[in-house]
This record gives sequence, C-alpha cells and structure tokens, in this order.
Amino acid sequence: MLSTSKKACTVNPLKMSQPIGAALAFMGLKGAMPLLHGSQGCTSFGLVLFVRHFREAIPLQTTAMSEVATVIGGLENVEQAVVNIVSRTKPEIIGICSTGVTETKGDDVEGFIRAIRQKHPELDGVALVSVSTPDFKDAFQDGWAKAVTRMIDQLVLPAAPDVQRHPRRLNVLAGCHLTPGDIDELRDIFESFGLEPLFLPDLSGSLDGHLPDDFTPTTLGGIGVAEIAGMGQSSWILAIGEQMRGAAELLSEKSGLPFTLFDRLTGLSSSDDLMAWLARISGRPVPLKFRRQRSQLVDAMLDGHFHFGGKKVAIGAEPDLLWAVGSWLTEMGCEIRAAVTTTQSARLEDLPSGATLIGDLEDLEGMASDCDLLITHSHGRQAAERLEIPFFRLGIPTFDRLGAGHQLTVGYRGTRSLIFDIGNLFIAQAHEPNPGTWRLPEEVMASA
Amino acid sequence: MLSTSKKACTVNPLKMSQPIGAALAFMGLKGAMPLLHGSQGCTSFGLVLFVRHFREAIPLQTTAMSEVATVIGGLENVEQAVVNIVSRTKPEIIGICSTGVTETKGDDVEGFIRAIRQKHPELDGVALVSVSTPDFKDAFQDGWAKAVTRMIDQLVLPAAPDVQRHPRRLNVLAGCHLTPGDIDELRDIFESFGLEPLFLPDLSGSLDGHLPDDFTPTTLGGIGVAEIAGMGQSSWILAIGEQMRGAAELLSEKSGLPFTLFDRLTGLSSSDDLMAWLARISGRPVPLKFRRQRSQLVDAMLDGHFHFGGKKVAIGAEPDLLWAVGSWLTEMGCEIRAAVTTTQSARLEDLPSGATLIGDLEDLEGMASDCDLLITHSHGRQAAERLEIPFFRLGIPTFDRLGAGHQLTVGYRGTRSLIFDIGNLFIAQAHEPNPGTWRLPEEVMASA
Amino acid sequence: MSTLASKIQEVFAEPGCGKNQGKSEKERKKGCTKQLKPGAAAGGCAFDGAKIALQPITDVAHLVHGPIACEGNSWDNRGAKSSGPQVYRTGFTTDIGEQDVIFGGEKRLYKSIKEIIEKYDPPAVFVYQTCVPAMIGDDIGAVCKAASERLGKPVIPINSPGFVGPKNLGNKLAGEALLDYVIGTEEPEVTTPYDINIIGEYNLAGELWQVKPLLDELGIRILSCISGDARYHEVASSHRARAAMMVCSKAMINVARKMEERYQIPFFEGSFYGIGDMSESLREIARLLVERGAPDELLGRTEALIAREEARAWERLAPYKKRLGGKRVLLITGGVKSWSVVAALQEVGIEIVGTSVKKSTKEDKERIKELMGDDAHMIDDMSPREMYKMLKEARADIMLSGGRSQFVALKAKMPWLDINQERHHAYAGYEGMVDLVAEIDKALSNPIWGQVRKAAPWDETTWEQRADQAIAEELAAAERDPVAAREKARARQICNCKAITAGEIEDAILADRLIRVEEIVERTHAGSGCGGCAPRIGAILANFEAQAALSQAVR
Amino acid sequence: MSTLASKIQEVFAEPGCGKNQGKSEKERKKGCTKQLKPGAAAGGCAFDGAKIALQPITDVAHLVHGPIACEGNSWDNRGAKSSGPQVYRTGFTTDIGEQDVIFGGEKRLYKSIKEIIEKYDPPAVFVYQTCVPAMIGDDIGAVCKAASERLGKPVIPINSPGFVGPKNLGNKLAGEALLDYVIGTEEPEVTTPYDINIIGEYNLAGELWQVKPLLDELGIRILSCISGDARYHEVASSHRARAAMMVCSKAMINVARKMEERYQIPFFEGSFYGIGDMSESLREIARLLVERGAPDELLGRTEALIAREEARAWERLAPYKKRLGGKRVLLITGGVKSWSVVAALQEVGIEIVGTSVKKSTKEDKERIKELMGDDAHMIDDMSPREMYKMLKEARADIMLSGGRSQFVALKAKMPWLDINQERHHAYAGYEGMVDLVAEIDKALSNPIWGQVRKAAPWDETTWEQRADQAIAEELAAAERDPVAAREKARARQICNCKAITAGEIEDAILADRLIRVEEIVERTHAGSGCGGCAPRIGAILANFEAQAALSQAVR
Repeated sequence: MLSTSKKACTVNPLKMSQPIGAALAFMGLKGAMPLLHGSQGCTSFGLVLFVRHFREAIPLQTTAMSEVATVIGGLENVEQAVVNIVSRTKPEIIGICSTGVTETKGDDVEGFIRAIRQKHPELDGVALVSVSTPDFKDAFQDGWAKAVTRMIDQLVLPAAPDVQRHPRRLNVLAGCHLTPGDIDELRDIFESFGLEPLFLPDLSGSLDGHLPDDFTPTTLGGIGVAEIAGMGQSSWILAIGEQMRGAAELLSEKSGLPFTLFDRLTGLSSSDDLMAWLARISGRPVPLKFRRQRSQLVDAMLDGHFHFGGKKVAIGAEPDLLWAVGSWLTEMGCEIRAAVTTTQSARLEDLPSGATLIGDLEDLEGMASDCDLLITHSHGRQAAERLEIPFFRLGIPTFDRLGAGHQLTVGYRGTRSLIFDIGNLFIAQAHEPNPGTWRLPEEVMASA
Repeated sequence: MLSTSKKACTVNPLKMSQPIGAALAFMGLKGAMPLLHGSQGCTSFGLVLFVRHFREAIPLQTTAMSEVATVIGGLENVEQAVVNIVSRTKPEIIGICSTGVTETKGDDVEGFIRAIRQKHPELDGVALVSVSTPDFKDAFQDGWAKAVTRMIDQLVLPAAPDVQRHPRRLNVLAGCHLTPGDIDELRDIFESFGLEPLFLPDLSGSLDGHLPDDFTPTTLGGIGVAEIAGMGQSSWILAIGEQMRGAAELLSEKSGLPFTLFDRLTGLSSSDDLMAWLARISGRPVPLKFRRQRSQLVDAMLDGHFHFGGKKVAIGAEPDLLWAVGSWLTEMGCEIRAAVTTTQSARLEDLPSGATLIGDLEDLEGMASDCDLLITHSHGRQAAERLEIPFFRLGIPTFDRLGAGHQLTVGYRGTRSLIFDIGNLFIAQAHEPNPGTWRLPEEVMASA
Repeated sequence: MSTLASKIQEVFAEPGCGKNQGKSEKERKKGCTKQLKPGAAAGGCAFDGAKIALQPITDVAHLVHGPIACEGNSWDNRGAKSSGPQVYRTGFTTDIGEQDVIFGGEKRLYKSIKEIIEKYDPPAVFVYQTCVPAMIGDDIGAVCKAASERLGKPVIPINSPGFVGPKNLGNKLAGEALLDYVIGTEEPEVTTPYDINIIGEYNLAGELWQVKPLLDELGIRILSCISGDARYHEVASSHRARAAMMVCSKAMINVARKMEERYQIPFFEGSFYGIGDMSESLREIARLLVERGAPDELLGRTEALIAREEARAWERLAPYKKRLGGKRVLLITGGVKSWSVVAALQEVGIEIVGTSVKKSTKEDKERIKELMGDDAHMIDDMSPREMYKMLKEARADIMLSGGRSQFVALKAKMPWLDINQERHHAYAGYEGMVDLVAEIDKALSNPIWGQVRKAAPWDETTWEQRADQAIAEELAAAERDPVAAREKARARQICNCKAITAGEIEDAILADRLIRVEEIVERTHAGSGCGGCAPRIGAILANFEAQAALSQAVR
Repeated sequence: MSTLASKIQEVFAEPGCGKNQGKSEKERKKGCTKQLKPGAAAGGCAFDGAKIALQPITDVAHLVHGPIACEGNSWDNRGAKSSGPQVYRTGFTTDIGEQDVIFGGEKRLYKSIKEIIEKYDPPAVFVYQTCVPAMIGDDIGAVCKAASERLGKPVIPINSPGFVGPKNLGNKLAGEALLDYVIGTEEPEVTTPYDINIIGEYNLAGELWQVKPLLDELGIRILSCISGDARYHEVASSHRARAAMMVCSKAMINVARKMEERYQIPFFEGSFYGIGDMSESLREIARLLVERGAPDELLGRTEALIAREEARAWERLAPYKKRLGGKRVLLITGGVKSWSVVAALQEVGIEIVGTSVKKSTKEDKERIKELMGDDAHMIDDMSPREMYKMLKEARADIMLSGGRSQFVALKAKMPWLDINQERHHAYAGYEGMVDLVAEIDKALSNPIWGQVRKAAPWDETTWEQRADQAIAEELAAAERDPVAAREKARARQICNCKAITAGEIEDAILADRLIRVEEIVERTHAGSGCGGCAPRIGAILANFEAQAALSQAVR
C-alpha cells in the first residue's frame, strides 16, 4: 500500500524537482539545449546536481527570470534566451521546461513559442519543444515522462496508412531509472538480436562519460530530431518503466503500432521475459552469450542467496527504480522493511514492503533502525552513518562515488553485478560472534 | 629491484604451491581431471581452496600416497588412480602433477605412464600429461606455466611444412593472472575483430560460475584435447603474461609461427597496444564499441586521477598479476610503497616500487604501515584490519567475497572498472578534517 | 619401530573406542581408518586433522614444518573463534625449499622457532611435522627439545605427517602430543569443585559461547576446553579438572581416557547438538561433579535450568511448526556430529529422510548415519540426474551436509544448509537449535528456488523435466523388456575397488538373507576397499526392503 | 516599497563598498550586480547566496520555504565543516504543493517550524524565502514572528528569494537578516580583551581550523565566526567582540560595517590565503585588539609567531622549488578569493599566466583578476579548440579554477585544481599554502597526462595535433590573403548581447587609445550586457599590447 507522509515539513528530501527531470530527458537528444524557464537559481542547482552526478560538463540554460520579469510575464526572456542559445550554440532542439515561478504566474509558453517563431524566421530549423513542469507538483520522474511525451507529440511524424516500416527498427522509450550504462547494455542486447534500437531519450551517447573528439556547448550523442521524427516508421515499441506508459500510448497512436511495456528489467524472470520477447519479435534464437549470462546469473543467485535471505532492507528511490530494485530484492529473499518514493505510481501498490510511503529520507531513516542495508541516493549517507548500517548508493544524485553513470541494474549481467555488489556489502557487514553474543537475557536470568 | 626475504620462517604466506597451479591449468581443458601425485592432503587443501574461490564443484583427484607407498614408489598408486578415474569419470585427459612427497622420493612419472599404457590398452583414448611440480620449489604461477608448456609439448601436433593454416585462428596462451571473466572479455574482444581465439588454458568455460545443463565429474567447458592438437595450424600466437614466454617459445617452435607476448593488458597504453595489434593482424578497423570504451576509460582516468594521485599502495600478488596491476597503479599516479610476490620474474625488475620482495604477508604488512591501500588476496584481511587501511581483494584465493571469478582487470572496460572500484575505496577512506587536523606540532609550540 | 609408528599403533589400539573392543588383534593393527583409494579419495590428511584439533588454542604459534603447500594452500580458513588472542590465525611455516630437502630442514626449523618467539612471544610454539621433512628424516622432536631448552619456551612437536592416514587419525595424534608434552605441565591459579574440561570442542562459529552462559549460570567453570578458544596455560593445567565431557564423536577419545587414567578425571561422552542431548550433557556434567565432591544442590539447579531453557527453546521453535510442518530434510552427514538434532527437527514438524529411502524409520536413520561415512563424499560421485532422482525419491525440500557437497546440491537447485566446520552459523545448545531451525526456514522460504528451477525461455523444458522423461523412458524400456533391463541393472558396477556388480550383491542378499551393509561387505568384499560405495550398497538393500514391503502389501 | 525592495536598495547603496563610492546615485540604484542574460547566464541565485552565507551556522535548522527544487535539488552539497552539531546538514523544506500555491503556504510554514522544534530542538530556526511563496505573497516575516512568540525560539526570516538577483546579493541579504534578528540578541558568558569576530569565513574544507591554532597560541579568541563552524549563540552575542576581520572579498561588508557602526567594533579587510596575507591578517588582528585595549605585548608575540610560521612554511615549500620551477599556472578565478597566493606560488618558481597573455606582468595579473568576473564562466563558452589554443598560448601546465569549468578543463586533458567552494582540500593559512603547492605538484606530476594525451591507436593524430594544424592553416590562409583573414577576424562577434564585433572594438581601441576593458565597455557597450565577453575583450586588448611590444622590438 502506497501512502503519503503526513508531515508539514519535508526533512532530508529524497525528491528532486520535475523540471530538471524534464531537462535530463532533453539531454538524451542530440544537439539539444535544455532551457529552464525560471529564475537562474533553478538552473544553477540542476546544473550542479548533474555535473556532480555524471562528472560531465552539462548543457543547461535559463531564461533568467528576474522578479520584475515574473510579474510582467516571461515572453521577452524566453525570446532572448532562445535567440541567444541559437546564436551561440547552434542547437538542433531547445527543450523549454517551465518552473514554479513561471507556472505560478501562468506563462503561456506555447503562445510565446508561436510569437517567437513569427518574429524570428531564422529559428525555423531549430525544434522548440516546451513542457509544463511546475516544481510544486510531482517529481523528477514525472518531469522526465512528461518531456518524453511532449517530444513524441511535437516531433514524431504520424505514420501514413501505407507507411513503409523499417523491418528491424525498434523504438525504445527509456525511463529515467536507466543509467547511460544500462542503455549501452540494452543496445548491445537488442543489436545482438539483429534489431536496430532507437532509444528515446538516449543518455548513453551523451552522458556515459566518454570523451568527445570535440566539444559542443549542446549535448553530443543522443537521438537526433530527425530520428525521432521517423519513429513512426519503426516496427515495434518497447517501453521500459511504468513512467513510460503515457508516452508509449501516444507513440502507439501516432505510429499505429502496439507497444510492449516492461515495468522492470532487473532480475532473472524480467530478463527472461525480455529475451523471450526479443526472440519472438526478431525471429532469432537467443544468442549464446545470453545463455551463458543467464546461467552465470542463476549461479550468482545460488551463491548469493545465503547472504540475501532474511535481510531487512530500507530503500528510497523514484518509483520505477524502487519497483525494479525493490522487487528484485524480495525475489532474492530480502524483506523490504521500508520503502520511500517521491511520487504516485500505480505499480508500487504491488511492492511487497512493510511500508511504502511517498515521503523523505527522515521517514526512511525512522523506519530503517533495525535494517541490514540502506539503499538510496548519495543523500542517504548521513542516515546510514547514524544508523550504522551498510549503504548502497542508487539513483541520482550519486555525487560521492565514481562511476554512477555506469551502474548497471538491467539484464542478466546487470542483475549479476547487483548480487555481487550488494551481497559483498552484506558479507562485509557480517558480525563476528563473541562470548557475549548468546548471553542469556536479563529477565531470564532474573526469573531463575 | 627484486630481492628475497631473508627470514627462516614464512609468516602469513602469500604463496601457494605449484602443483595446484598446474592443476588449475588442467581445469581449463575440457573433460579433464587433474590428479595430484601425492598424499591425500595435498589434494584436499587444493580442492577446498578452489571451491571457496570459484564457488564451484572442483574436479581434482589424488594418488593418495601413503607412507609406505612413498617409500616403495608410486607406480601402483598412479596406475590405480588413472584406471579408477577413467572408469568412473571418462575424461579426455588426466593431468598428473607431482608434489613434494613424490619428488622427494624421485618418482619417474613419465616412466610410470609408459608402463601403465603398456598394461592398459583401454586407456589409449585418454591423454595423460604429467608435469613435475615439487611443492618445495617455485610457486603457483610456475606450476601453471609448466603445465601449459607440458600440454604444448605433449599434445600439440607439429605443423607440417605445407600446413594449411586457419586464416582467422589465434592461439592465446593465457597466464593464471587472468580470471574466467578476463578470458570472457578477451574472447569478446578478439571475436569483434573477426578472429577465432583458442585459449590455452580456458577457464572461462569451466570456472566462470555458469550452471551446466548436466554435471560431469570432470571439467566442463575449456579447450578440448583435439583443439590443442590443432593449435599448430593457427595463424597467430598471443601470449599474455611473462609467465607464458616459455610456453609461447615452444608453441612457436612446434607451429612455425612467431609469437607476440603482452606482459599485461591492464591500463590504457597496454590496451591500446592490444587494439593496434589486433587491428593489424586481423586487417580490420577497431570496432566502434572499443573506441567508445577507450574514451570512457580516458574519462574515468581523468575523473579518477584526483583520488589516485600520491596514494601509497602496498600490493602482494603473484608476479604477472603484480606487474599488471602494480604498473597500472603507478600510471594512475599511485606510489607503490611495497610490493611482495611469490617467485622470480624478470619483468618485476622494472616495477617502480619502493621495495619489491619475494616474501610473505608479514613482510608486506611491515612495509605498509603508512599506506592508503592494501591489495592482495583474501588472506590480507587480517593485515588490513590491523593496519586500519582499506583493502582491495585481488588474486586467488578470494574466499570471503562473491564474484572473484568475474573480476576484470583487462582491456579498456576492465581498467575502467578497476578505477571505479579502487577509486571509490579511496574516496570512502577520505578523512574528514576536524579542529585538531592542523594542530601545531608539539616541538614547534615548545620552541615558541 | 619408530616413535611415530608405535604412536599410531597405540592410537589404533585405543581401548576407549567401542569398536576396537570387538576387533581381533590383527584387525586392530590394521587400524580403524579405511584404506584410501587412488583416484577416488577425498578428505583431509593426518596433518590436517592434527591442525584442526589444536589450532583452536588461540595464544599458541602454530608452525608448520614443510613445503608451502601444507600451510600456504590452507591457512586461516577455519571457523574456530577466539575471545582474545589472534596469534593462532597467523600462518607460520618453514616453507622449505630444495636446499632444505637436500641438506635437511632442521636448521631452518630451529631458526623459525627462534624468529617466532622473538617477534610474537607466544606462550608456546606447536610444530607440525609434514610428509616431506618426515621423508628426509628431520627429527622435529629433537629440534623442539633443543629449542625449548635454549629459548626457554615450551616447543611442542606434533608428529602427524599427512601420509600416515586421514584426518581422524590426525585428531588423535594431536591429542597424544598434548598428553605427552602439555597437559599436566602447569598448575591452575585456583581450583574449584566445579572445574570441568570439555574435550573435542573447537568453538566453531563460536558454538562454545552458546553453551558457556549456561555453565556460567550454574557456576561451573570450564577449566580447559580442548581446544576451542583455549589458552596454552589452560590446557597445560587441565589435569586439575574434576570431570570432563568428551564431545564431537570420538575424535579425542584418547585424551579423555588417558586423562582419566593418569589424573582420575572421569568423563562422559556427550553432545551439545539438539535439545535433548544438550540437557543430557548438562545433567551428566552436574552428576560427575557431584560425584567428585561438588555440593548436591547443583543437581537441582541444573534441572531447573534445563526445564527453563527447554521450555524457552520449544516456545521459540513453536512458530516454525506451521511454516515447516511436513517439510522433509535430507541429512547427509557422517559420524562427525551427533545428530540428535533430529528429534528437535521432528518436533517442529520436519521429517528427516535418508538417501533414496522413501519412508524412513528411526532404525533407517541410524543405518543411514552409519552408511554415509566420513564427509559423505558419495554426493560428489553422483551425476545430477542421479542426485535429482535421489532428491525426488526422498521428496526432500532441503539438504543438510558438509561444505564439499554444497555446489553439487546448489547446482541441482536444492536448498542447502552448511553443517560442516566452515559454516558461519552456530548450532550448539538451545540457542543453536533455534538458530538451526530458523536457518532451515530461511533457506526453504527463499524465493529464489522457484525462479532458478524455471526453464530458460529458450528451453521448452527444464532439465528436471528432461530427467523425469529419461527416467520414465528407462522404466518404460524396463517394462517392455524386463529381462534386458534387469540384466543392465545387475551389470552396473557398484564397488569399483573390488569390481563387484549390483547383481552379485543382490544375489548375496537373496542367498544369505543379509539385512545389514556390514554383512554384505563381509560376504561380497564390495565396500572393503575405499568404502565409498557403502551408500550404494545401502540403497540396494533399501530397495529390497521396499520391494518386500510392497509384495506384502500386494499379497 | 516593500521591505525586501528597500533592503535590496540599502545593500546596493552599501557605503562600505569602495566601488559604490565612485558611482552616481543612479548607478548605485542599478545595483552592483550585473544584469543576467537569458540563455547565457550561469551562477546561483540570491537564495543560494543567502544559504551559502548562513548554513555554516551548525546548530541551526535551516528551513527552505518553497517548492522542492530549492532544497531538494541542492541540499547537503557544501563543504562547510562542523566541529560538533550536524543539524545544519539536515535538509528542511516546506516542499510546497499546488494547494499551497493556490491557498498560500503560510500555514504549512508555521507547522513545519513547529515540527522542527519538536523533533530537533535547535537553538533557532532560519527560514529562507524563495520565489514562489514570494510571488503568492507568503509573509515569512509575520510567520516567523508568530512562531517565535508561540514556540519560544528565535525563528529568523531570511528574505532573499532567488529572482531578486545573484548569489552575492544573497550573501548580503543574509547578512542583513543577521543584523536585524540575531546579532546583539544574546550575551556571551565571558568576554576577554582578545575577542574577535571573523566575518565571511565559511570553514570550507575546514579552513578555519588551519588558522585557529595560530590564534589559539596567541590567546586570541574567535568570539564568533560568521558563519563557519558557528553556533547560534556565538553569532547572537558577537556584538561584544573587540575587533573583526572581514574575509572573502566583500560578501559580507554590510555586516562588518554595520557592526562597526552599531557596536563600535573596528574591522579590517584581510585574507587567509597566501603567506603574506596571512601574516598581514594576524598583524592587523593584533593591532586592532591592542588599539581596543589588549596589552601591547600581543604585538611582539604576534610578530614572533609570524616569523616562526613563515620560516616553517618557506622551509616546507623549498623542496617544491626544483620540481615546480618554471611551471606555469593559469589562474581562472573571480573576485571571490583574494589571490595573494600568487606571491607564494611564484616563490616556489611557479609562473602565473593569464588567459592568452603570453608573458604576464604583475599589472597584467591585476587586470586578469578583474577580467575574469564571477565564476569565470567564459570557459564554458569556449570550444575545445579555443581552449586548447588559449592554454597553448599561455603555455600553461595547470589550471586553477572553480568547479564549473572542471570538466571542460579535464576534457581538454589539462591538469586542474579545484579552488571553489566544493573543493576537498583546505588552502588557508601557512598550512594551506603548503598544501596548495603540494596539490599542484601532485596534479602536475600525475603520470596520466602523458597517457590521456596520446592518440588512440586508430587515430594517426591526436585532436591536439589536428587543432595545431587547423590553427596553422588559418595562419597560412591569413598570410596568403591577409585582408580576407583580417576581415574574418574582425567580423567575429565578441559581445553577443549587444552584437558588437571584434572589428568594432579594435577600431575603438585604436581611435581612442583605450587601455582598460572598462573604457572599451563604456565606449562600445560591448560587455554591458551579461558581461560574459569581458575576457574576450581583454584578450583583444592584450593582443594589441603584444603587437605594440612586438613592433617596438622590431623597430
């Protein structure tokens, strides 16, 4: 059961705001510049957050709304921002995400865009996609989902009835719980079946920590606007994460294709389901390497289950990440003592957990006192220290460890590495017995 | 400079014995049963060691020499053992490794084999390869190297002058510092260049922790005897690790092929060299995925170097593993304060280290007092606890963590994951300053 | 006859061992250890056994005189816990090289002892002989004596090189070393009427600490545990105990018996495993102490504590009844542990089943225990299909066994619990029994089993299904041509050492109406080699019984 | 005019600020913060600035009233250290939702304050206003007043919503809140003639603790640091200090000046960075204290300590001379830090070079400092080729800058050292200077640079080589057709805000013999927008100078 924290004050937030979720989605597009329509602080905080997590230069701009501008409305600021961005960085697309400030005033960004287009024909080659993401509603994951839905709405060309479909092309709508490393892994899996995946968004090209030959002030890598436009001509739609349902429905409608949604790709059975689905749509047998990977995963489950069985875990994450990792942990024999998330998700009703709460890290800490492991993003470090329990970092932001962008949670290999990483935390934590370990309880002694 | 510990007593051994090194090499062959010619304890200790490291059932047998048998000689025991193994497990090959007991007596195992072959024509289909590996000489790595050399000597058919070579077949002589995961990774790399690698030995098929469809009491996976026989018809020889030089020279002689030896495959430049070599011999360009991996590695080096620079490391490992990881650490800016190894290796003369010693973990602990990291196999755990410094487990045996067989140290990806794993240990270790951190030294205060 | 050889003979002739009493002198000389079979043997050597028995003495430096294999391949991998000193976990070895083999290793040994004493200053050094120095004639007794004199510390030779026999022989030789060099050499600071020795308990996973709080409460002092969490001084002054308990089968029967002989310390054989045995052991300790002069009231207090702790244990076990009722445990273990746990497991509704015995009676279980032999390595020999069939026929839900068979069990996707000396959980006393049941519950209820047994999406069937099919086909073939099937089955070689087939054994059973494995061994010589086929012989026997029962039922 | 607006005007008019003194009233009203340019801005907002300034007060609960973005996206990411309480690292926010936006968030704010006091019992709660509640009219002043009265704790409103301006405005508004609500509200337990305040020091990476041991030795007490490692009570009673030091540029000039005005606490501007500045600061502190009545002998002791510590520092720096001699450091930093470190770096043989200025004199360096502006985000704008060219022309070996440009520098494979507020190393005082040099040495000597700059095996050339080639080709083209090249160069847009080309700027320089960037800005209006092009203007100017020097040399 998913309930909501009843406190007035959020303490040690788990949640991040939805405009930066939307902005990150735009970073999975090629030649993109995400633009937060709000005060400069909104952008600055988001920028620092992503820089520290991905350890990359991050393209993110602001309409730099001043107090006066918020009162009179932001048309001029949006116009200036777009014109400036285009003249300075020559993007293919600008993703305009609203914020609390501009939503409170009620800026009509779509109207602004129409006005700007009329005034600036030089912007004709640049896609402008806006998305409404007030900070005071929903969370990061919602912002990502809304941005992807808007990309489909604005950029995908509807498929003609007699459309010539690319026989091996697969549209993949990727939730924000997937790291660049996950996307890389999935691409490798899909390509092994002879499929040509188009990831929307595709962080693997832009934020996987590789070193470009040359810098651009916009994103590099990612999916191009033209590729998005052509997604109606693919042959399949795969959505990963419940958050992608709306986007998948819209893409389905525009393309005339049905869609398949995997609510998670972590764990043996989820990975099996993916393999079966890929074999079916591709008409190819499952490649040998995945057969071996599966068998290595089963072996890791057998070796690892001793250490997972009966362990009590507290986990805080955005809904789809929580669902993927939380469900998998229960499959490994852990007890989810407490789960905290950031926003509504139908899927989480089914999470087998002592308590599932839309709340904050104070809530999680309060419920985790006798747990064997805390899992959440880097902000959980203070709680883990106070609780004196092992801490596994998962999700954005992970600012105090290397390699966050390469963390794997999908497929046979990703699940195997989770077993090793988390299992080894459990092993390292095992308490050595001492002569006092089995001391008789005071009350028993007293009763004798 | 490589020196040798002068103590009479070895304390906390780093070294393992060479017969079990040889036995492990035989485990990289298909349908093999390694047989230690010695007392049952020799086998039992080796068995437990490998079982705990690989978390697999391990095929390993013993000639079960009793006190009496050691005096009269082991012919009967070897004969019985071979006959029993063949009747019970139907192996393709039995690898007979001598031990201290039987070498002290001076058993002529080659002579035994001739006698047994004469008496038991039913053994004709089974390869019997013996290797002389007294426990009181050399170490694990030497045993592995000697076994591989003997396999080549005994099993590879000399190439005829007019041999028809397999145009894409590559012989890979793999040192014992490579894990099953490393072999898997290398196979993937070689195959991406269109090459068909034959690994000798090949632990990836047998000890990579996958789950067989059916058990065999011998090894499963690994390279077959027939494949070894045909190695003379390959087109290239690649040896990995200085330990493989002798084997490579012999294979070169028998096959008429030159060989290339990579003394390590850890680090950017080593991986670059491998890629360049593969591109040259295969005539194919370096595949895109390695270009991305390289760039991800460079990025990881840039992100990680802050945490490696100036760090003092103490490392204990067998020579080729020490060379690979030690050299790479110095390339990352670490100072190898102390290095301890198990046996002679020409390569180690060049290791930039405060001290490189053939010695034990007591030696290493003594030199590691102000180090920031200890690297060695699981037996280093006691020293790391006493020193109160972080501990990175590397090498055989790793019995107190999951996933030892999958640890990667080769190629761009392996190096990247080392940067993340070790870098995060350094980060986790970083000391928080406090008001006493910069307290003035007593003698300075006194002088004022 | 060398000292070692005579020592071995002495151990073989141990009168404290019930089995020996029924043997002829010739049989006794042969020793109670089974002959090892080259190419089909497993298990540790005598050196291993000696080290297992003595290394739990925590403040002693244990120095292995031999090539690197003996210590380098095996050190720091035992679970014996210490409440203080850690020097017992330090690996000391002379790591002899070629030069030592040629010129003798005694000098290196002496120097090693000296280095150890200088650097670590332990109360004593134990020196373990191994095969190679034994072969080249290194006299560790002489070196230890010289070192002891010159360095002023007890230096104890443990003469138990690997090739003299298996682990359990090593246990006893270790005991002899204690008797000859350690016990009785020091005096305790004080003695009380409540001082006992516990012999043959190694404090694996801290199990002694599951028992000690109870003794503490009763005011009973463990003067010395030989050797779990022991200090050298405790062992050296253990001859002043009033009574002793000998645990863990007969591994150190010689120590208990000779201490009774030399120091008049009465002992009993007991076990800390299982609620009933634990209570019985407490009773016996109290009884012996009272016999030796402790006040009578100890008996009453002991009974009160037993009553309270048994009640607490059963209360804590109760919740598992519902969860574990009807679950079947396949117990694969040798004589190493006293499996009185069986009663407790049954109490929570768990059924104990034996290898391929469908419905096991108490008698069956006794037989299985005997059948399994040391380390039950028969499991190693099984093909997965055989194992699958065995598990299926036993309808077992979980297997309890030693570590060696772990990966075979796991690969068969069978829940498994470690009950050997490398286990991480402690199962002694009342606490341990509750923990054991909790662990069984945890293993059984782990949801991975359902997942790992599922077929991969590219397989239409699991291998279990394929195995079922193959078994069914075999049965069908047997029905189609019973004679051929029967011949095929009869031709299967059961005893590899003596090349005896199933048919020969069956014939012997029928001809002489044999009902015990021992009888079959005696008659057919099957199983008189390595002994590894004993379980297979047992299975044939069980099959006959089942058939007989079936015929009766049908009739 | 609202309270906030008048407060902002007051801050803009700050008479303590040297710059303001030279401004017309109109200019002053405009404020000292540059106007932000949509689509080309970077840097934090006023709320960010206020939080940076006050969060180092470690025992206070810092509550952010606003939607999740303001706290959720940013909490616990500062390096200000505490020697005790950790409550300042706890993220508190009202996380207002749509209902609050519609109906007002004051009730939630009040309840939040109440919850915090009940659960965490801090000595005070600081409430930070943000844009959305400011827009909907939440009166945090009123809520704080009510809460303070009803809950019996100081609840301090910090009225500095993000959209009123940039970070440095927020710093000053935070100072105003302290002046209005905190300072002077409590009394210290004792006072001494050696009590000082340190204003504008945040104890990043523990830097205060690099200085404090020296003050301790001199018997000087930090009555209050505003706000590094501070407690509420210390700040509240800081008005009893005898003297104050204002550090870290002018971020909190208003606090220092008003405390002088209200409480007669004299202050000086000083810096802890660099050996000379550190010594100067100690001297000034001693001088002010003696002026305020402390015994004269403090001056002598201070000089002795300075002499000793300077000698120790130089001694420790000496070994780096050989290693670092001739190395060139490119310093990219704004006015945030006082870069008196320059002298110390030069002392160990490091040369400080500026952006594309080949040989920089001290005057140049001064100019560069001015040029760079806040956070030097011009680096973000550079193409790697431009950056490569800049570094190459500067012949720099390492770049020191804020964190924002880190990844740009690293991707250009340039050693880089973090000198912004997220840095992990402390660089204050004599200790910090030695650490800084050691860190520079560590960064420079790291062997990865040679590796990462090597071409991939599939590339014949590195991109640096390709850049060289492109630059050479451009030069060659310019030589072939100097007029076209010149025109192309002149057509390059320098100021994007005002669309001013390089040609226009060059013309202005030539026409009016301009020698300072400010003059160019005034004349051409280039740089009067976002200000981001100031470095580019500077580069043009520098180029002219270099050419002039060259012509002179040739002549």
